[in-house]
Amino acid sequence: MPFAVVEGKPFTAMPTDLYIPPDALEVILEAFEGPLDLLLYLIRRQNLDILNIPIYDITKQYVEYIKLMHQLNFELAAEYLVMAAMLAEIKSRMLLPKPASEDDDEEDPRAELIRRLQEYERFKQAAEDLDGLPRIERDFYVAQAYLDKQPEQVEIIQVDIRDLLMAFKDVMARADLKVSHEIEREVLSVRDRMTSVLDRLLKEKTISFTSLFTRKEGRQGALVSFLAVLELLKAQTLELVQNQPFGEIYLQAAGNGS
Amino acid sequence: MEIKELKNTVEAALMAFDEPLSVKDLLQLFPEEQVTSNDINQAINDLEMDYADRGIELKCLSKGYRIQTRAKVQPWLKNLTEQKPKKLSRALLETLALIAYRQPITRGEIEDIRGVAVSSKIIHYMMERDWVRVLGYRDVPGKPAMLGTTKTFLDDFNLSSLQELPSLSEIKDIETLEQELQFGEENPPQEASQTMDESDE
Amino acid sequence: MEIKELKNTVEAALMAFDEPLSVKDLLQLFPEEQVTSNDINQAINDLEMDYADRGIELKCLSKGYRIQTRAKVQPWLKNLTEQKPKKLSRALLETLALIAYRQPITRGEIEDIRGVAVSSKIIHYMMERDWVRVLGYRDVPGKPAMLGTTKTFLDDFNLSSLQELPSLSEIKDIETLEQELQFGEENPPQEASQTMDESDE
Repeated sequence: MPFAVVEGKPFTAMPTDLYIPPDALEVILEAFEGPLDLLLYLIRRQNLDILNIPIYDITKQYVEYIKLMHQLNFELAAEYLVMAAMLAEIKSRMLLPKPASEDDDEEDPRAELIRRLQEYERFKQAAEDLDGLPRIERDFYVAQAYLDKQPEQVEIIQVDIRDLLMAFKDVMARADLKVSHEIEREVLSVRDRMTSVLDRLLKEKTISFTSLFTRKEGRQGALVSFLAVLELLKAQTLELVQNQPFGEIYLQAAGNGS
Repeated sequence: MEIKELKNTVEAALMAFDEPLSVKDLLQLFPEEQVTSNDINQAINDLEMDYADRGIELKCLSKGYRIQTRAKVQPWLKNLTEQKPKKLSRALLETLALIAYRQPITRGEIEDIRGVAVSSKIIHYMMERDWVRVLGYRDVPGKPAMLGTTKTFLDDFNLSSLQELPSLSEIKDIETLEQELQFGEENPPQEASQTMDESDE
Repeated sequence: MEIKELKNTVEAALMAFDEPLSVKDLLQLFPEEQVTSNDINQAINDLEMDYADRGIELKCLSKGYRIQTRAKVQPWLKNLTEQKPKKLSRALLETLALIAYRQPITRGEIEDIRGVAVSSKIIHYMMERDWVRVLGYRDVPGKPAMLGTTKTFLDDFNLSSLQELPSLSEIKDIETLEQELQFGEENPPQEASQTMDESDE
């Protein structure tokens, strides 16, 4: 049966070059929260009793939907295919003749599916109920009065340096940046120096390049300072200026100059 | 301390601190005065009455009392905020519901019930809002984290306890269904044979 | 709109938002009603009178009106601030950690790594505590501020220099240690059941 007639020509299959705006795909994707949700939709749409689903019809509809998604070159989550396989399995088990003697012990092949559907459905409902509760900022705000406190008052805060480290580890693990997995002491000392250079710039506006290096710190210190300047330049936070060729090099905060 | 002064101080305290304050917290306001829990409760009652026809109300939450704006003024207040409060996605709400009703629950268990993978983004967002926390780790391979809700979750959803959550719908006729369809039991045949054995003795 | 309703809405708005609100801001509450600046001023006057002998007051600042606690209740409120050490939120700790380990860093970079917006409240809090400061501005569109830690940060976290920040390679040990400690002392699963019990009340 043609599903569309364009200029008198019947179409029985979805054209492969059919343009679907990316937004539409997202709508389809977001419409269902997974295979259980889709299945539940198919059941509810036809007012079927969840406890007595016609597995043959539902499987057919489900597979049709999956096929359509496939034809739309829509990348389906593996879970949808797993469900299709499960439905096919149930269907085939129901087609098998029941051994007469073990009738009592024979489990309805649909039982597990029905249990999962019901379990999912109640949490789907619970999610809606939860959304219906008055929620902060959506339905109400906390009434506050500005605490007009004296400046000398200091709150006691329990801070553990390990908390900070753990927080950093967590956030970096999430960011999943390869480079970040090893922060060596050297790098930190460069960071430290970057901060102190910027700090000096805040106070002095311009500082001479050579003043960054002191004999006391030795080669190591010089290297750290140099790397710090390079990093800051790369981050576009610094500008190097010279009053004359081969003259003294000065550092200044980016954008502060002419 | 005069009753009116006490009431005013309690009101100022409730508005000054971010967190809800319990009667015990409020008693700490007055370490040197002869103030009892009864006095505090009286002050709270009076405030509740004061706010009866106002745009604010006093709400009792899990951690204590909080003054908040009433839902009826929200349509006007909304005009002042540029950014709309984020709509929670269905995926997030379903995950949150599972954590709220089934805590402690692991991510794997959530995925089993929902039938799809739980995105890390969702878990992260709920932790960021301090609605969900790790309660511990299950002692099975992989040591999966067990998730549960926080008091902030209760506060933000205007609940005083988990009991106030809307009740879960019943699983329909699960008992009769089980009998009819004979599912649910893990090993019905074994059990059956065991009974037989016993009667043999 | 009735005058009393208007006053209640203005009051709720002043209490709901962090920032002071000007008469112009407050007029935006009522885009569809026939409300004039005069009406707003009238409401503000009425509120000022209501608060005359209360623990809160309406203060007119450069940016607008703000409801704040009165100096006279401060001695009592102080009793509570001192009792309640604030625990740092996860969002704050993560932001602070990124600033400490990755300084100089812009807010945008923090948001990129964390995947969520950094609230102004957090930055503001860290600046107020003098843990974080602006080191300069990056010369790219928008001139974002580069954040770094301060000496106070080092002091408060008991560090003599940034080099003393634990390196990431030390984490493994801490993690195992942490788990042992946590499980020995705090028993998180018990805590979970406690939360549930409490909510039973």
